Amino acid sequence: MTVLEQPGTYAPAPPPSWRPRTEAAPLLPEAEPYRVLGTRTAEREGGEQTGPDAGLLRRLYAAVVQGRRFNEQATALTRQGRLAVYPSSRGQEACQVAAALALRAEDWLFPSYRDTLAAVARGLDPVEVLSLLRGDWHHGYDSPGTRVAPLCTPLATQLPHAVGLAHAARLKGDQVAALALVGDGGTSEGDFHEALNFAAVWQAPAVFLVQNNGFAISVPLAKQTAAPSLAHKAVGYGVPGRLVDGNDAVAVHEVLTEALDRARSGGGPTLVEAVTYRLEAHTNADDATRYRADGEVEAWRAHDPVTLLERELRDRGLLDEETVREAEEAAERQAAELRERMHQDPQPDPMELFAHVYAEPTPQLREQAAQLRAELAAEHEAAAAARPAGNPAAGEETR
Amino acid sequence: MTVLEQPGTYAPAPPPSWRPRTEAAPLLPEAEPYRVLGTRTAEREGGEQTGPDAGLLRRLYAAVVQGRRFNEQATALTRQGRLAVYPSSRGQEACQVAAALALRAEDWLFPSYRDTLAAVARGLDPVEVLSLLRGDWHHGYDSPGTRVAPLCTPLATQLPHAVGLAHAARLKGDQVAALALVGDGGTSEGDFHEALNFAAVWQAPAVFLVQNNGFAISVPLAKQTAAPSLAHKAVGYGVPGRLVDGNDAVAVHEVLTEALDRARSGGGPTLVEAVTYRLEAHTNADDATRYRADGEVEAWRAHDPVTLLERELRDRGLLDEETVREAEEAAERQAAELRERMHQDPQPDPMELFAHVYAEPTPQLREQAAQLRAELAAEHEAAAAARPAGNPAAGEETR
Amino acid sequence: MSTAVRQPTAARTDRKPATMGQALRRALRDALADDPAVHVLGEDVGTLGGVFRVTDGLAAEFGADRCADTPLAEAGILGTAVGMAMYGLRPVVEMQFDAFAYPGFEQLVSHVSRMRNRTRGRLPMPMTVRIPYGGGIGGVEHHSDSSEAYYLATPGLHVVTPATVADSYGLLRAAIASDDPVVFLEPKRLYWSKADWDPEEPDAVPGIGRAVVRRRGSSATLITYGPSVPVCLEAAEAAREDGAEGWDLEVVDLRTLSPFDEETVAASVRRTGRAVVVHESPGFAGPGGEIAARITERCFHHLEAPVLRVAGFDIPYPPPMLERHHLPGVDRVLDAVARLQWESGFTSGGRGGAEGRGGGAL
Amino acid sequence: MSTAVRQPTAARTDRKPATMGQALRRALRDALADDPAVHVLGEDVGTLGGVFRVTDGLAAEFGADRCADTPLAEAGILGTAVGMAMYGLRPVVEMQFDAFAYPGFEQLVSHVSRMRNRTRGRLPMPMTVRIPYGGGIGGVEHHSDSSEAYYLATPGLHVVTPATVADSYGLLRAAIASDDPVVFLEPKRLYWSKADWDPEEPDAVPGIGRAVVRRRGSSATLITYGPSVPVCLEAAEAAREDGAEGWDLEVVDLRTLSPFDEETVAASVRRTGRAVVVHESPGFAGPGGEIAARITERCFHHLEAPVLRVAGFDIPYPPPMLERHHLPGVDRVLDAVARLQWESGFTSGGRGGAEGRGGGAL
Ligand SMILES: Cc1ncc(C[n+]2csc(CCOP(=O)(O)OP(=O)(O)O)c2C)c(N)n1
Ligand SMILES: Cc1ncc(C[n+]2csc(CCOP(=O)(O)OP(=O)(O)O)c2C)c(N)n1
Ligand SMILES: [Mg+2]
Ligand SMILES: [Mg+2]
Repeated sequence: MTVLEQPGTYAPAPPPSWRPRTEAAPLLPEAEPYRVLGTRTAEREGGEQTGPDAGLLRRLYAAVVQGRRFNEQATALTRQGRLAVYPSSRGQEACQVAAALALRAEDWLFPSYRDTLAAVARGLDPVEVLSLLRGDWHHGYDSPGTRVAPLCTPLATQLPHAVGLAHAARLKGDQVAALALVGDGGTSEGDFHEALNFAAVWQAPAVFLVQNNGFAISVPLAKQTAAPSLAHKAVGYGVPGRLVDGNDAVAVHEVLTEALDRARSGGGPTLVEAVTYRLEAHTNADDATRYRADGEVEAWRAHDPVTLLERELRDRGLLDEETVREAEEAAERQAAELRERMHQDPQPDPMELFAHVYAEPTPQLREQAAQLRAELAAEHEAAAAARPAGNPAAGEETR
Repeated sequence: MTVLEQPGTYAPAPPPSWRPRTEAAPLLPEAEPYRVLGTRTAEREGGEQTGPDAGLLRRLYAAVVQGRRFNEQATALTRQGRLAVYPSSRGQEACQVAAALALRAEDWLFPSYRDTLAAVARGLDPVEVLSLLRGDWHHGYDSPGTRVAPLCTPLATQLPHAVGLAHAARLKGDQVAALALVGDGGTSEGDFHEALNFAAVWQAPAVFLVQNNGFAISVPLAKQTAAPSLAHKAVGYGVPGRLVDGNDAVAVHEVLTEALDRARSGGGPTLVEAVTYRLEAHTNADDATRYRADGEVEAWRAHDPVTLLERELRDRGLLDEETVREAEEAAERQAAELRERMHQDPQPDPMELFAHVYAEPTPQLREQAAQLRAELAAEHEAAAAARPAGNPAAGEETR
Repeated sequence: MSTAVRQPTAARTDRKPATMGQALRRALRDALADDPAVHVLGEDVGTLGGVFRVTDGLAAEFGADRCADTPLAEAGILGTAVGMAMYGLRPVVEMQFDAFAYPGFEQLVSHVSRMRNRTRGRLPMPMTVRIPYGGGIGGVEHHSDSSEAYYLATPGLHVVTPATVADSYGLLRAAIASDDPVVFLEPKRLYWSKADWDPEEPDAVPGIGRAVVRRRGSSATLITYGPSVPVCLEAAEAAREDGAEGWDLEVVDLRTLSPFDEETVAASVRRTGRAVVVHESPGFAGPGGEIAARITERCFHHLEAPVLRVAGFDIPYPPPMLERHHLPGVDRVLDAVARLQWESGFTSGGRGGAEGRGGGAL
Repeated sequence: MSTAVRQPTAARTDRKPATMGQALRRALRDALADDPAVHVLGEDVGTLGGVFRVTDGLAAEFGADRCADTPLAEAGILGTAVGMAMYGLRPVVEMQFDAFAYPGFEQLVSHVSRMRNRTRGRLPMPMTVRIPYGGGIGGVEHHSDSSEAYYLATPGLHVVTPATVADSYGLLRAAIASDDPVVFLEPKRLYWSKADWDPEEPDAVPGIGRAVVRRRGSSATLITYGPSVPVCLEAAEAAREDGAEGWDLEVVDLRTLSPFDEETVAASVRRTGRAVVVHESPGFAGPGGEIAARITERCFHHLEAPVLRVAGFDIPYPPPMLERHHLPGVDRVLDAVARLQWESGFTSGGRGGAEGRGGGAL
């Protein structure tokens, strides 16, 4: 049989089976970041009050002022040797606070190492949140209790966790959404891709917030991606993409609230890119002058998330000196309490190193624990022996 | 200082630094797969001959007929125990052949395990190409000599290789493009994402051809992605996406040629999705009836890549019985030669196991090689001793 | 080389021949039936029933949500399974082949193995990661890796590998029931090995962390696991039958590589005074190093000879036509046993065993 | 615990104090200058000069193409480096921290390590993968892993780790010059260790695959590498000074973990008759198991006691405030030395050393 004699009718186009696909247009993000603050002022001048809810504005304002102060205090704690390291979110407070406030109690948050503030704004104990960065343990708060996953340092690895949790909640019939935070650099990791794709295929109630702060340590966005925007990555997963001004707390809050609502009601995941800027260095250990010009930083200072909110409140006649003072005092109180508590030396128990590796320590771990216990006892004895100055060779103090 | 007193002017929009970005529109693929065969016939009827070049059509036709025969022969070799396994590309011959023919001599091809035919169509020795699947070694041909990378089994891992090679060629100032092949399933892997992103950021002369054959083993496309098309993934990398009818050899050839030309001339990478169908099971070891209906397969048979080409040639008056016979005879000759050569038992040398692990075997490997050499010598002696029937206990033959 | 494992002989009448694959499938089925928190996920595990058919029929019985085909991405599978476990589910994931678990390595090492520890027990990871492993089935490149060394070197994981039909069921149930993550290594070439077994009343077997003496012997101990268990049993039979020396070899099936059952192994070696560790995985920095070192520490003064190792060569897994030269077989095991310094006093020059270059004796 | 490595004392006048970091940087610089095929790539290696500043100034001197900031994706970095090597370049990639090499594990294991072998030598992989590793610098979670066990268990890779300033330069040059892939492990906490060293005339050092005796001794051998070398040297001094027993300890710096220099190590152990392997990496299935097993095979009849191991505990790396309890320090090393059965005859009950439970003696 030659090919000419092959049976079957001739189909000019591939059979319809190839295309279980959606329309691209509704997935495309806006061309310019979505904004609320500032932009609607003009609108409102001519007519009725259509701006954001005053209560929400006040809540965001108080949280952003506290957040700014928290960042300052935490950075100060690194200088005092009270934190091993601190990656400040100064300049990104609007994203952090809006993320926390957009969540319902039953939702989960999946933060990265830079998102301490989001956890604090959610109401977690700041000292517990700082455990990882203080160095007394890897993680300090009760994750299932607070519905905040551990701060995650391996980039983008928390994203599939959020998807799995959201998927599990959906399977159980719970109305729970998971909000996962990731940086612009993190979007380049394979895990970002796999998480977005799983979420899309499973229609998991997961929302991804990319805080595009312009840099991955020293690497600027232009060396990270050639995409029109990071929100455009959504198209490749069949997921709606949103582009939002990350320094506009109200805009971020609105976009996230909408996405989380859709997620909870079975509408599937959303990818949100918040355009923002890291005003400080990557961490206190980094030297940002090596890779960026002061001018750029100054330009972004003029678009400060705290100022933006404040101005809106002012323009709306919602901000008097009293409100400002209250917000600042609350921030100061939180900072003072943090400072004080962080100046108490934590006493992590070395024996805990063996306690949580498995549900039950293995025989090997029991042996190793016994070894450490004996060493600690010997250390203790040596220190005790040194104290009464009885043994001149044993301790520094008696020399 | 309260936030109200913060210095700096108020900027309603983020500073321009946030946006080193391109337009999305030119990146979007076509809404329907691009087609040449069939569609232009009507056009041509009314006027001048604008269809594809007759010489190209004939070359593609001959190659596709050979390719079909090659697939049949290789599958037959699995039944005869001459191949460990064979993942047939029956139904995808247009993609394979067009990929090979679109390349210039200096370009590189990065095939997956399913792309033996692309390598053969590029002119490589079929027996060498089948080495991996025959099982005599992991890889059988001279990669630098043929500019075809090894057939790759870990999914999508060959894609960053293609990007790195293309990038290196560009750095050296060579006009070389790399064409990487991957399946629909492979697009879900993190390596797909990382490769596309690196290629885009580096503007590497790499072209990615996704052969969307509808399935990753048993998993249909709808469980693999929710994207409008796999070509739409291009948008998230800032890379042009093309959607093409993968059973239309001319269309695939045209799209790839254009993409490779742009790549070589510094225009950066392209992502091409070719919509096609795997007419046989995943491999000879798979049972496709477990996960798909005959009806679907039949529908695709009506859109067979060989038939499509043949019909075009016929319509254009380029196909007579002579041409058909020539193509079929050439295919038959190749198949017969393959059959014959594959029926010779290869004699891989066990000692080669130690030869290529490092440039120089380590002392440990030398020891292990000595051990195997001694064992082989002992085996050989035992066999020799058994042959003269002198030792009834030593060999099967004498029992 | 035989791939059949000696099974305890049948006693009751309702025991019929079953394969390891069938016992594994039954374990998954029973776990899904007994605990609604159990979810199976992986590539092709649903409609197809897995490329080794271990999940065959589960999606049909329990629905696509309980036995789910995922997109093709191993880090995604392990990573989403982490999230599912955080929400209280008990995921059982399948990696399609040994080498195809590597893309998920970061999730396994940086999260699965550490989540309990970093959260002080608040987020345990009751996850089972099933990985078909090892060679001997004619698989092409990347389809026959013995990757256990990677998992052993990762604190926080349990590493379990059955060698018998009864253990396949019992250990997989134990793995799924475990509140800690278990890398469950399934010896590919034993999937079709058979034993009489009653799916309605599966044999009780020792739990995770327990080794078992599969054959009693007095001359030397063969310490092994997974695909090499049948090889060692065969070697022991051969030593008994053919051996001029008439060695009576003890065979210990480790069953769990981590945590390692020192007591059972050390007790055997103290009795026999000689030991050979046998596995397919490359020798260098493979499980045998740990086992030999540990047993030597514990039994030094009982040893008549150094603990020797028979392992895969230190090479990438060979192509199908050459794999038989790589896999530890009966002859290689017996060669090693022969090098266990049976003559009283020390004999120098043995190949690969005790020192062969320079230096004096005792 | 000291982090300074004893260096050969200066002889010429142009030797000035240099850090390990500086020597590594100089090695990269000289390699880039000598061979246009050498390309450095990784996260933050360009403008910033790397988070440990090892690549500082290279982009400025050689251009962004020779020392390139990549997008943030480790599999992408390793995978594109494979392609670059296929085209004849000699990539030197930096993984930012030990645990952040894991996302690239599949590329490393399935391709980098096997490409030469699968192509019968036609596609060698002359690639250097620099990985800062180990703890002791107060790094938070995932920043202090000792991941060498994973690389050792991967045939086709060389694994090299310097402990001195001179070796840092010499071994990194050798790694880059090697036609095989080298995982080059840089002990983080030694980056700032100093020695007199002349960048214009760097000391010649033995090549890859060669261990070196850093301190001669007769009582026992400490076998170690990387960050534990200074610890062992300090322990040896302490044993000499304080030890009632007056142990004179020999210290072997392995320098290369794969391939392992059996000859140097075995020669030392045969001389001393006792040995302790010291490393930070968790003990279970860590490098020490292989080393102890191998040395025991080779030197069994020279050993007065089993080869002991001092290693990190079998736990995920601890948080900064607890890491000192995990890291093998001088006391723990000396404790192990004390357990090397110095009394003639066997003493039972030693902690963690020779058997402590049940069983009789010799
Ligand atoms: C897998 C992985 N690779 C590398 C690192 C080291 N690292 C820590 S933060 C960082 C940059 C992250 O940039 P981005 O995602 O933009 O987040 P940002 O720090 O700006 O918030 C890098 C490379 C890491 N933590 N994890
Ligand atoms: C990393 C990895 N995971 C899993 C597999 C097993 N596997 C081989 S082929 C295949 C399906 C691939 O589907 P697709 O990419 O669509 O290519 P096709 O086989 O259809 O050509 C799978 C899962 C693999 N080879 N590599
Ligand atoms: Mg960033
Ligand atoms: Mg496919």
